[in-house]
Amino acid sequence: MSLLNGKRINGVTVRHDKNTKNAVTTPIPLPQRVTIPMQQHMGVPCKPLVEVGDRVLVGQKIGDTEHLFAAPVHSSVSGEVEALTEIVLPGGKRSQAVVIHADGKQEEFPHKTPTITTAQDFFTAVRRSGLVGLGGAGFPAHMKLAYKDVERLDTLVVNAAECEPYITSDYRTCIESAEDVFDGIEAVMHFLGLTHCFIGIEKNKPEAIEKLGKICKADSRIRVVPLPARYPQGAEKVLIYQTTGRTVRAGSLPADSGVMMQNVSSIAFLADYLRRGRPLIERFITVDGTAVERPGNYSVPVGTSIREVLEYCGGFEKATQILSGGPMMGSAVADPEMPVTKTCNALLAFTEPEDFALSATDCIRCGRCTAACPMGLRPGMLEDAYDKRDTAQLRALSVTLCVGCGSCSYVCPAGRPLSQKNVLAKDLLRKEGN
Amino acid sequence: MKNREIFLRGLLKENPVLVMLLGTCPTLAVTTMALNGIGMGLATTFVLLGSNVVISLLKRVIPKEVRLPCYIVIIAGFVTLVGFLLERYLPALNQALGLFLSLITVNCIILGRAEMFASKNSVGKSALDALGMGFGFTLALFCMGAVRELIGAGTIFGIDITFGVLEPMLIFILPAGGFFVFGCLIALVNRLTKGRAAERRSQADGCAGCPAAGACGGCEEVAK
Amino acid sequence: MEALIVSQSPHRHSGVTTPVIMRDVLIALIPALIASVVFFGPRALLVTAVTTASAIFFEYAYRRLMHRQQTVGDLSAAVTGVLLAFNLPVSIPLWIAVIGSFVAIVVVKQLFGGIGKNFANPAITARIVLMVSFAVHMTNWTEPFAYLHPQAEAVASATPLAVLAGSEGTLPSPLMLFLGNCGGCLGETSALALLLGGAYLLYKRVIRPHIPLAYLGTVALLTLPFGVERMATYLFSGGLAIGAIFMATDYTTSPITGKGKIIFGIGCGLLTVLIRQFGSYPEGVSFSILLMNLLVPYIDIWTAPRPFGLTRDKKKKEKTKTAVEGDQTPIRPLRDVLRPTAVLCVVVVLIAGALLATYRVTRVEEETGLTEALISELTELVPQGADWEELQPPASPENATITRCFGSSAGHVYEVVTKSYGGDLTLLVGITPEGVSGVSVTETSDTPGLGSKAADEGFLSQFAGRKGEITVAKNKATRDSDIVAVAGATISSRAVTTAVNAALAADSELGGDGE
Amino acid sequence: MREMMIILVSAVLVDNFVLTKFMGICPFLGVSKKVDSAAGMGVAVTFVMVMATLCTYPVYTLLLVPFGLQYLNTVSFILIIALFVQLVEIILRRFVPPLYQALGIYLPLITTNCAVLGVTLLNITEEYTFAQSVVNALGAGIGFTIALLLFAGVRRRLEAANPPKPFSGMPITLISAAIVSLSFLGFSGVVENLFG
Repeated sequence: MSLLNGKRINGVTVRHDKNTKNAVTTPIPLPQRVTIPMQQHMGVPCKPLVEVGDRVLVGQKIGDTEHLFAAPVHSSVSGEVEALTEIVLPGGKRSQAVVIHADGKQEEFPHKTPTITTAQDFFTAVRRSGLVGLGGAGFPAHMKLAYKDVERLDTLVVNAAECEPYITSDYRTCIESAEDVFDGIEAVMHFLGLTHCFIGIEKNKPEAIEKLGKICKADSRIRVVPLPARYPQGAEKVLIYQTTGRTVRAGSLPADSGVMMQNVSSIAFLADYLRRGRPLIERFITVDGTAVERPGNYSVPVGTSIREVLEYCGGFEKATQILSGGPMMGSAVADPEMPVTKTCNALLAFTEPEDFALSATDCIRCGRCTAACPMGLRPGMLEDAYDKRDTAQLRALSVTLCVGCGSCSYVCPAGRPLSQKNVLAKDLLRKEGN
Repeated sequence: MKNREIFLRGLLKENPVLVMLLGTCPTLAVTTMALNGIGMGLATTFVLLGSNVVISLLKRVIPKEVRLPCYIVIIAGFVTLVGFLLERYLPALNQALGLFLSLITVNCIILGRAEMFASKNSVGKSALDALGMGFGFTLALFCMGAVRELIGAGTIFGIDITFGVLEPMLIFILPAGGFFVFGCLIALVNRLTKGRAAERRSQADGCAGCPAAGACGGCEEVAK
Repeated sequence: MEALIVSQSPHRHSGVTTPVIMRDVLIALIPALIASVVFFGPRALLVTAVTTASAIFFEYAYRRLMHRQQTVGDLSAAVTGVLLAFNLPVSIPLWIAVIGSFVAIVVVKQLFGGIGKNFANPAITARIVLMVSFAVHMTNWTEPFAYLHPQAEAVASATPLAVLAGSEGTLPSPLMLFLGNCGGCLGETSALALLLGGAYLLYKRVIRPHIPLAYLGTVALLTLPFGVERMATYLFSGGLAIGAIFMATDYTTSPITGKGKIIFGIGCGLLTVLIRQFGSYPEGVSFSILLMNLLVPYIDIWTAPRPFGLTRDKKKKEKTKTAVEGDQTPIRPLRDVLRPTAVLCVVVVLIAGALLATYRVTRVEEETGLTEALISELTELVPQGADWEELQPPASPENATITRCFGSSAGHVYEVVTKSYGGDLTLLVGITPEGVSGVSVTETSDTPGLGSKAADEGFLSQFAGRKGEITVAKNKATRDSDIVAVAGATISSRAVTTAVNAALAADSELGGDGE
Repeated sequence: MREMMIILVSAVLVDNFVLTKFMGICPFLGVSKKVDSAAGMGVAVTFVMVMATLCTYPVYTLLLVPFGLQYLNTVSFILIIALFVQLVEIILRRFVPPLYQALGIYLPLITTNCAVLGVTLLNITEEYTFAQSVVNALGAGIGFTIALLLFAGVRRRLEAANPPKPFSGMPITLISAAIVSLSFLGFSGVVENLFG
C-alpha cells in the first residue's frame, strides 16, 4: 500500500498471460448442432417459444418471458429444432435448453433496425436485443438502463479493464471495433442524456488505450482512463471509484450514485445492433491454456458445445481441467458437452490444474488477505465467523460486500478457501433472510 | 453421605483448589516454598475447622439476612486467632505468609463451605468436611510449593539437592512461574481424571454457595 | 480423456505458501549467522544448530504426541530456533539453549494450538524466561574474536548497552557497533548483516516496512536529543536491529493492518527507550515487544479497515445494553431489620471479646531497646564487645541513612539503610579500632538468587579489616582498596559498599576509635 | 509529591496487584472474558478500594491504635468492607440505577476479593500516611484494571486457540497469565530511576 498517492484500492498483482493479445478474432466452422439454454442471464429463466420440428432462422427469438428481469434468447444457426432438453450450466444451475440441428444455410431472420426516440424506446430495443453484461456477470443490460427517473444518471463507465489473466476478447474488441465502441457510447449518452463517460483500461494494453483515445478525442465528454494493471481492476465498484472517484455506498447500486457501467464488448454490440437490429447470437471468446495447441480469439455461435470449440483449437485430448471464464473468477467445466453461453468470455484448457491442490494449513495471521481485499473486508475473520456460523458477526463484518474476486484465496499462504467460504456465508445469510 | 465420604471428597474428588478453583490467591502467592505451602494449608484448615464448627453450632441463631456478615466476622475472628498463635510460636512462618495470613478471611473455600455445608449440617459432619477440604487445600499447596521450590531453588524443605550440578530455574519462584505451575497442575488433574474433574466443577455445589457465583472465574464454567 | 478436475474459483494461487515464506526468512538470517561465526567463532554455529534441531524435534514430537497434523514441514520451528539462538550469548551452555527451545516451541506456541494461535512471540518469551532464570549465563558476554586466542583467559566484557547503563567499559565507535564488532548476543551484534537480511525480506515482500521503520524511527527520535553519535550507538547496540526487523514483524503476534503495524512499532520504540533508560534490565527490546504483543488484539480492533462504501454511521455498532433487571426490593418494616442487626452486633462483640482475652494470654513482651537476640547479633559483629547500649545515631551521608547506632566496650555497630537494585537494603556494620570487624545484611528486597547473593558470607567477608574508602571492581581487584563484586549483581554489591563506607565515615566522625 | 508518584506508578506497573502481588486472582481469571465486563469490574474495584481505604484508615488510626487493638484490624476491615459494599449496592440500586446495572453484578464479588482487603491491610503494614494510602489504593485499582483489560485482550485471542484437551479452559488461561506477568517484569526498576 504506497502511502504516497491518494486512497489506493487493495488488490493483487497477477501474472497476465495475455499471450493471445495479437490473435485476430476468427470465426470457428459452423457446428452441426447447437444447444441454446433458456437461462443465459441473471434473473428469471425464459420459456421456449418453439416446438420440436420447427424451422428457425439465424437470430430468430426462440425463448422469452414476460418478466422484465430477463433477456430473450435467439437461435445462432438456421435449422430445425431437434429437441427440448434440460442441462446443468457451468455455474451449476439447471436450465431448459433448445437443441437445434444446423442446416448449414445460415439463413438470416429479417432483422429490423430499431427506431428510437425516447429513453423508453431505447430500453425496449435493448431488451429485444437479448444483450447481457458481457464481462461475465450476465446482468441483463436493459435493467441497468431502465431507471425510473433517468435524470439522476449522469455518467457512463465503460469497463475495458479485463483484469483476468489469459482473456483478451475485450482487448480485441477495442482494437478491431473501436468505431463501434465510440458509436455505442454516443448512442447511450444521447438516449439517456448522460453528461460524461469514462473508459477504464489497464495500462498493460497500451495499443487499446492509444486507439480508443484517438477515436474518442472527437467527443470531449469521453475520457480514456489508463489504470494500474492490478486485479480486480474490473470489479464494478473498484472501476467506478478508480475512474470517477465516486464511492458506491454499501448496499446501494451504482445507479444510486448516478453511474451506469457497461462492458466495452456490450457497448460495441449495442452499436452494431442499433445499426442492423441483429440480436446477440455469437460471442468473441479467448481460447488458451497449456493444453491448447492453437490459442487465439474466436467468434463462436452461442450454443456450440465446449468440446467442439476446444477440438477445433486442438486443446481437448490433453485437457485435465477446462475453465469457462478466467482462472480467478471462472468456473470449472465438468461436462464438455455443455454449450458456450452469452456470458462465457473465455475457455481455458490445462494439461494439469494451475494451482496444485493446496491442503489448507493453519492461518498464520499474516494479514495478506486483508491487504488484498478490494472491499476492505477481513477475510480471515469472515472465515472464523462462518466456521462458527455466527451470522451476527458475519453481518457486522459486512460479508455481503464481498464481490467474490478471489484475491484473498489467491494470496493466502496457508491455502485456505477464503473466497469460497464467503460464497457459503452469503448463502447462509440469504437463507436466514438477511 | 457417609462420614468417610465427606472427608475423602474434599481431599481428592472435589479438591477445592485443583478441581473447584477456589482460593487461587494464596495458592499462587505463598507457594514459593513447600514449607510455606504446608504452613498456609494448615493455618487455613484450622480456620476452616473453627468456623465450620462455630457456624454449624449457630446455624439456627443467625438470621438469613445477615448470614454473610456473620460468617465473615466469625472467619475473621479465627484468622486473627491463628495470627496470634503463629506470631508467638512460629514467627518465621508468620513472616513468610505475611499479608496472606489475614487474607484467609476472604478465601472462597471457607466462605463457600460455611455457606453450603456448615450452615446445613451437624457439627460433626461440618468438622469432617472442614478437615477434608482443609487437607485437600494443604495437599494442593504442598504440590505447588514442592514443584516451585524444587525447580526454582533446587531445594526441598530448604535442603539443597542440586549437588552443585543442576542449576535451578529462578523463574519458578517468580509470579510467572506460579501461574505456569498452577496451570500445569490443573491440566494434570484434568488429564488424570480424564475430564471428569472439569464436569464436576461445572455442577459443583461449592461454587453455588459463594456469593460471587454470578461473576467469579471458577463458577463461570458453571454458568457456561 | 478421463474425467475433468473441478475445483472452486479461484483456480490460481500466488505460489507464496507458509514454507516458502519461512524459507525466505531463513535465507535472510544467513548474513547474521555468518557475522556471528566471524565475530564469536564456530561455537556460534554449534549453538544455532542445537537450538534449531531441538526446536524442530520438540514441534515434531508434540504434534505426534497430540495426534495432530504434522507442521514441521512449514519450517516455522526452524525459524524460531535460529532466532532464539541469535538471542543467546555465544558462551551459553547448550542445555540452557535446549530449555529455551522447549519453552519457545512447546509452552509459548504449541500449547496454544500451533502456528497462528500463539499471542506471544516464542523466541522473545523464551529469551526473557532464560534471562530471568539463568541471569548469570545470559549476561556473560565474550569479546569478539576472543576465540582466536583461546589461551587468554576469557575476559567478560560489558556490552555497549551495559556501558550505556553505567557500568565501566569503553564504548565502541558507532561504526564498530554497526559492523557488530562488540560484545552481545550471538546474532544481534552486527546491524549490517541484519539490515541486509531485512532488505531481502522487504524485497521478497515477506515483511512490510511499517514496523521496522516505526520502531527504529521512534527510538532514533527519542535518543536524538542526546546527540547523533549517541543515537547511532543506541540504534546499533543490543537487540534493537534483530528485534525490529525479525522479532517484531512476526505475523502471528503483530497487528494485521498497516496502521496497526505503525502503532505497534511506535509502542515498541517508546517502551524500549523507557526500559533501557530507566529500567534495571539493560535490554529493553524483548520486554517491549512482549508488552506490545499483549496489546495487539486491541490494536487490531482500533485499526480495523473500514469496508469500502460503508459510511461512518453504518459502522457504529449499536451498543446492546445488557439490562440487569434491578429488582426493586421493597422497604422492609423496621422490626425485620432490627432483629438481624442485633444478632450481628452480639456476634461481633463476642468475637472481639474472645480475641481480647486470647491476646492477653499470648502477649509477646514488646521490649523496646535491646533484646537478647539483638545483643547476640551485635557481639557476633563486634567480638568481645560487652555491655551494649543504644547511642544517638550520628549524621548520615547523603547516599545512605544510619537508622540506629550501638556502642560497646570493643567497638560500635551501625544499622545502615541504602538504595539498592530492587529497593531498600538494611545492613549492620560492626567497626572496631582495627577497622570493619563484621557486616551482616538484615533485610534485602533484591531479586532472590541474584541480588541477594550480595548478602552471602563469601562476599561480606571481604570487608573485614578494611579502614579507608572501599571501591568495587568488576572481576579482579586491581587496587588494594578494591573488593570483587558478585558476578551479575554489580548494583547490589555497590550498594553494600556504599553502606559500609557510610558506617566508616560516621564512626570516624564519632571521635576516633569508638571508645 | 515525588513519593506519591512512586507509590502510584509502582502500584500500577512494577508490583501490580494481580500480576506480582497475586491479589484478586479469582475475578482476574473469571471476569476478564469480555472486555466490557472487565472494564466494569475494574472500575467497581477501584471505586471500592479507594472508598474502603477512606473508611478503614481513620478507623485504624483513630479507633484501634489508641486502644492498642491493632490486632483487630482484619476483623474490623473485612466487616467495614462487607457493610460498605452492601450499602453501595443499596444506594446505587435506589439512586443511580444505570450505574447499578453496569456494575451491579460485580459488587458482591468485591467483598470476597483479596485485593480490596489486601490494599487496606497493606496500607497499615507499609505505614503509609493517609494521603499515601489513598494514592496506593488508587494505584492498586488502576493497576488491577489495566491488568484486567490487558488480559481481556489476550483472552480474545485465546478463543481462537485450540490447546490440547486437558489444557483447555482454565489451564491455558493460567499459562497466558504467566506470560503476561512475565512481561510486567520489564518494568522493574523503572519507577525508582524514573522519578530520580
